[in-house]
Amino acid sequence: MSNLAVNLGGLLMKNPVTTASGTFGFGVEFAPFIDLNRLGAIVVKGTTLTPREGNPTPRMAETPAGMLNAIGLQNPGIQGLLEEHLPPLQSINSPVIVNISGNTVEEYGQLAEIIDRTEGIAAIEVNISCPNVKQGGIQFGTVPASAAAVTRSVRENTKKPVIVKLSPNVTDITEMAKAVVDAGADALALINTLLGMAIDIRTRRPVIANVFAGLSGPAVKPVALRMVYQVYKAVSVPLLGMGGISNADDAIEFIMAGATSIAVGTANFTNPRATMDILEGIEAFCLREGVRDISEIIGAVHH
Amino acid sequence: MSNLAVNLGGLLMKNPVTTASGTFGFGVEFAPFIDLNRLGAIVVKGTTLTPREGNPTPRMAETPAGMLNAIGLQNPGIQGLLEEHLPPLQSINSPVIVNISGNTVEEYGQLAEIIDRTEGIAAIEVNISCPNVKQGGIQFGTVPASAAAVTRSVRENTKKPVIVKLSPNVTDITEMAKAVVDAGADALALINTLLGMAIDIRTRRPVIANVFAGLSGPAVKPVALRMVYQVYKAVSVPLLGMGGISNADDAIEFIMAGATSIAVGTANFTNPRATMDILEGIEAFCLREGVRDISEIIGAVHH
Amino acid sequence: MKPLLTKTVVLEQEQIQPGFFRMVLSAPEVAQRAEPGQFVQIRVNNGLDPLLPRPISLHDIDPLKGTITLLYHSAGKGTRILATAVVGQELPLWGPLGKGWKMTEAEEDFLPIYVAGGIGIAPLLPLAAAWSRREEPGILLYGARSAGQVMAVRAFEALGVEVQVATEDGSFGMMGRVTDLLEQSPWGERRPLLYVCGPKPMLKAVHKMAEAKGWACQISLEERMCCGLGACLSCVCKTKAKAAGKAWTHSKVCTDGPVFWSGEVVWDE
Amino acid sequence: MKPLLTKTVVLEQEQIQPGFFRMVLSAPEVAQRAEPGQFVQIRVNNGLDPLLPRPISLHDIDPLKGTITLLYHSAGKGTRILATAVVGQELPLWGPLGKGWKMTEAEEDFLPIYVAGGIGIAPLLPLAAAWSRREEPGILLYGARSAGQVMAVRAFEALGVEVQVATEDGSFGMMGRVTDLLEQSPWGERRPLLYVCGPKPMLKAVHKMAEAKGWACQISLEERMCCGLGACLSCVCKTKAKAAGKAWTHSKVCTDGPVFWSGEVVWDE
Ligand SMILES: Cc1cc2nc3c(=O)[nH]c(=O)nc-3n(C[C@H](O)[C@H](O)[C@H](O)COP(=O)(O)OP(=O)(O)OC[C@H]3O[C@@H](n4cnc5c(N)ncnc54)[C@H](O)[C@@H]3O)c2cc1C
Ligand SMILES: Cc1cc2nc3c(=O)[nH]c(=O)nc-3n(C[C@H](O)[C@H](O)[C@H](O)COP(=O)(O)OP(=O)(O)OC[C@H]3O[C@@H](n4cnc5c(N)ncnc54)[C@H](O)[C@@H]3O)c2cc1C
Ligand SMILES: Cc1cc2nc3c(=O)[nH]c(=O)nc-3n(C[C@H](O)[C@H](O)[C@H](O)COP(=O)(O)O)c2cc1C
Ligand SMILES: Cc1cc2nc3c(=O)[nH]c(=O)nc-3n(C[C@H](O)[C@H](O)[C@H](O)COP(=O)(O)O)c2cc1C
Ligand code: FES
Ligand code: FES
Repeated sequence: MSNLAVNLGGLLMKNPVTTASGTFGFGVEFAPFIDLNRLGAIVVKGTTLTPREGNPTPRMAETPAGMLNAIGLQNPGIQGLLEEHLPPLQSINSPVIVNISGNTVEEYGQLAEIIDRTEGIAAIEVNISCPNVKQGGIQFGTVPASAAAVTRSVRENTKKPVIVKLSPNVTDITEMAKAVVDAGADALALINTLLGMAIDIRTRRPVIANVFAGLSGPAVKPVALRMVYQVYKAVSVPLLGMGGISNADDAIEFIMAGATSIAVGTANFTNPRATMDILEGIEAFCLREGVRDISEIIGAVHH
Repeated sequence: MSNLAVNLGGLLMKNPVTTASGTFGFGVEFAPFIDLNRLGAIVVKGTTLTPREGNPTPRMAETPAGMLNAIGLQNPGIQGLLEEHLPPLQSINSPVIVNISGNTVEEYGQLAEIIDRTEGIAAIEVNISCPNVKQGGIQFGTVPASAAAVTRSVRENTKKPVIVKLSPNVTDITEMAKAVVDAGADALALINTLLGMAIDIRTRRPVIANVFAGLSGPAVKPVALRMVYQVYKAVSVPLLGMGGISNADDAIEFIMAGATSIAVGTANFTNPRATMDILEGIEAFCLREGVRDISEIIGAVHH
Repeated sequence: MKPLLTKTVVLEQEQIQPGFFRMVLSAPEVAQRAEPGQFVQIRVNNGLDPLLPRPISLHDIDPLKGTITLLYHSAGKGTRILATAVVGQELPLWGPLGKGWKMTEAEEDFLPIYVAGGIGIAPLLPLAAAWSRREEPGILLYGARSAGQVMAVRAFEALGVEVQVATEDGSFGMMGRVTDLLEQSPWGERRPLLYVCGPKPMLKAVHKMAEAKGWACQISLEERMCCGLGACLSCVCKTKAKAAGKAWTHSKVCTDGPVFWSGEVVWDE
Repeated sequence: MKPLLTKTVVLEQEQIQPGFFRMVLSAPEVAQRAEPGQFVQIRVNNGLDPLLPRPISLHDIDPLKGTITLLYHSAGKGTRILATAVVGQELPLWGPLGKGWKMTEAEEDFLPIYVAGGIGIAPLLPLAAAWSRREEPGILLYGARSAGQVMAVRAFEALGVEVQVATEDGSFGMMGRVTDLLEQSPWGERRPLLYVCGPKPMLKAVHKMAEAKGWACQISLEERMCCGLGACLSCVCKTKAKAAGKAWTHSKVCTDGPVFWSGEVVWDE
């Protein structure tokens, strides 16, 4: 058996497979299908300071090999998370990562501070890139100085590993990566969704009530993989790669491009066992190819 | 029969359907399958001042609902185009648009000047966004001032309609659009390909010899459509929309998002009759929905 | 009962009306767990096109035979592919999903009234089967555009259900809509419990009538879905908020529903 | 002859060796236009996954019956789907495409030697058929990994072709490679014209031998393709440049080839 354990910026994971925020609920939704204990980590739905009802429907549209979503960060707020959704996860033997979004730089700091003093949360994923929130969201994710400010605000309020999640909707992803690493990020997650839209030609209206929405799924994989490759070259912190990973081969592509860990998102909707199939596929690949430690293939394409 | 004729920044097209540069060769390749005379215009392969052999192979990889290409602007040079490939098109009753790329701002001007004095070329499409050329290419397409400089250089050398083709690999497509419109573009074409990559996990090498490549096809449609929608709001010149258009419904989505004309690219590879099927589908839609003039639905989603 | 992911096998596939299909699948574990009003997420093929599963209600649940039946309209890309599935073909799905029709509170006094619009008939059959096992088969009020969209009537009749049909063009039953059938309150002195499934405008209209007349009423909703598991939050609908000072909150059609008491549902204008 | 886009119908589909399939399609217009060594671009389904067509050579061309035959390896995603196509299914394709084997220059003196590696046997059968119509059936030298990858031998023999097989494990014919068969120059005093199709390393090795020995030689190349029409420039290979001062130029495998005279081909290191 190969060693699959990885260190994602201070977060120890028994294997590189985790879940993409917003696609895996609070974990328990998938308990009927998989053993949550086998996940390298569990990333829960994006959380804000106060509860949010999110956007009106339709919030989702299928696209060729992809999907658009504009959930708009519906969530019970950080207190709701801690009271309702964190306790059931405490019996699970996989670290929990909370994905946070703020309307202001200060809110990010407040969220970080709350999480810092909460047991049972192993790391923070900072969403600076949610395209579905009018206020703030996209701005933080596309301007290096703003992204750095958010990162610093989180960094100053926690000793837990800080993973900053980057938006792909930028001219130069490496510039964003460098800015947040300089501001104290322990690891980077990428990519969030590409901004897209769809039109209903019968009604002549956008399909999604919010007009714009985030594109995810296999369609975006080539873009995500390119960005992981570029960012791996540009910074030295570990990367959490995601964007269209549907099977073990996809996951291994990301690892070879430079991802230390990978997250499964949209694939959870096409196969609720996707995380397990991918984990088992990575194990099989390592066995077959004589990879004794997963670190041998992280960034292999650069060697 | 509805009126499908459109005016793309001074270029009169009998219908909105044209071809995406690089996917339709020099037109005659598709003559066995379709009547070239029925096209609103024909956009030929990207042309440079001197002949180019392009990149090494593999230059192409299939991706989920999309493809990556890194042809690297293989072309016979402007003289080769004029001598070999333009003459056969002269008997065709559809305007020819030549897509140009330069290594320098001056080269763009020189190409424009040559085309300006060539009969049988109706308009110039300025490719400032080819991601597959090391020199210049990507830079022109992602920095507003450079894009404007290229546009001005072309503008100063021709009275023919100038269509500037934008790269989607930017944070804010409207900023690019405004810069080139201010610099004299008569129309904008969008989108060129998204920068992507793929890895062969067996060899642990990039699939494409050039490492990076341009993503096109249905996978990118939601992103392309969003950009057409945004640019329509931002500028007042007509738009040539493209990116993943595979059928008439897709084309109508682009028109409703704000495209005056649309180009068929990757779909030519999945169906050599795609342009005709799309044209006929647009005609059928207009008939069915009582659209008497295509202009009634251009930008309809904004109304 | 917990849902599960399983590879089913197509046992029967039949076009019962133009564009409407009835498909029997071998899915013993799903059949054992399922309740009326629940649905499954079915993959129409093994590829990436279409990417997402399609939510389809259980039209018949046979735990003894180990089969489930789907009744579906080949409406778009995915269901059109589903309609090409042949006997023996494997189709992955997960389920049973969601909260189905509620029967406990209604047990004693109520007379079940199934109110169906078009393909909305699908999830009502297993409910009628459950009621008929309680020897209270009830009444089906069924509205459709025309005779070509009327389905499963004999299956209801076989359960002892009284069937009344209205079609808009009068080609089957009376000419009119399901609300016209409801106007006649065909349940006499009994207290009706409406179980409603159909297109949104019909749901709204029936809901309005039920409120005005004080009829007990459950409504099965539809929304676009990804996971069907309550994880993605694609499928929300507005429901009355319990917290003070809020008019509504977002519930998940896939796990809080698809069936809601009409009093819970808040319609968008 | 100009290619055309057509909807073909599967008439036969047979697994002839593990992972290798022979498929007969009804495609009268293609059969009438096609020449040995040409190929078609076939769509394996009607959806977006996979997106692109797959280039497959014509293994048999029957203008009288109006059929074409493909011999293919279910190597990856697309060809695996192709292998699930059933009799009666429609498959769109366009063709015939490319420049096939050249026969004119060779007519008089040469003895045709078909040199095949593995699935490279596919486009050589119609060539042998054409030669045998000229009453010069020739010799097939066929290399494969093992007996499980040897195909179509009887079809060649039926044409009167002399068949010599080498397998790497010796499970069929002699143990060795196709180059070992070539070493023995089994054509005696006649001038050989090699027609070569197979994996790249084998093509290179045969090319090298042919050059060293002065044998006339044509090579069929493969490259990843989109259009098959010379429009996209995906499929280029290096060929000797005609212009002075240049070692090579890019030719299109799809329209300048797939068959080239060995003297034209420039290999990458
Ligand atoms: C809980 C539930 C139970 C259902 N039960 C049945 C049933 O028993 N029989 C039946 O015929 N139909 C049923 N439907 C509707 C069915 O899911 C849609 O008709 C189907 O998803 C359409 O897919 P398509 O590929 O044919 O259409 P497309 O137009 O190609 O679908 C595109 C996208 O929109 C979604 N979508 C389109 N229409 C609907 C819709 N009405 N509801 C939800 N999502 C939609 C699809 O899932 C897909 O993601 C049910 C829906 C839900 C939510
Ligand atoms: C002119 C020509 C004639 C051919 N004739 C035959 C034949 O008669 N029988 C046969 O079995 N095979 C033939 N091939 C090879 C066949 O096209 C590939 O095996 C097939 O495309 C692989 O597709 P896939 O979906 O199974 O594999 P995937 O790995 O899923 O393919 C992914 C992509 O790579 C391309 N690709 C992969 N392998 C090759 C290859 N060897 N050549 C070209 N493109 C490739 C595919 O077209 C596709 O775009 C021919 C190829 C060419 C160029
Ligand atoms: C329905 C849905 C909801 C999402 N919600 C969030 C979120 O709350 N926070 C976040 O950072 N990313 C969110 N994302 C983005 C994913 O975490 C992930 O970055 C993206 O989907 C790309 O991965 P994939 O292609 O594997 O899905 C969401 C994605 C989807 C599809
Ligand atoms: C094989 C290939 C070659 C291309 N060559 C060019 C080119 O020479 N110049 C250019 O401006 N765009 C080029 N493009 C981009 C297309 O013109 C188009 O912008 C892009 O493919 C998006 O459209 P589509 O998704 O319909 O293909 C090329 C695209 C492909 C697939
Ligand atoms: S479909 Fe995912 S939450 Fe309901
Ligand atoms: S495959 Fe397009 S040029 Fe050869």
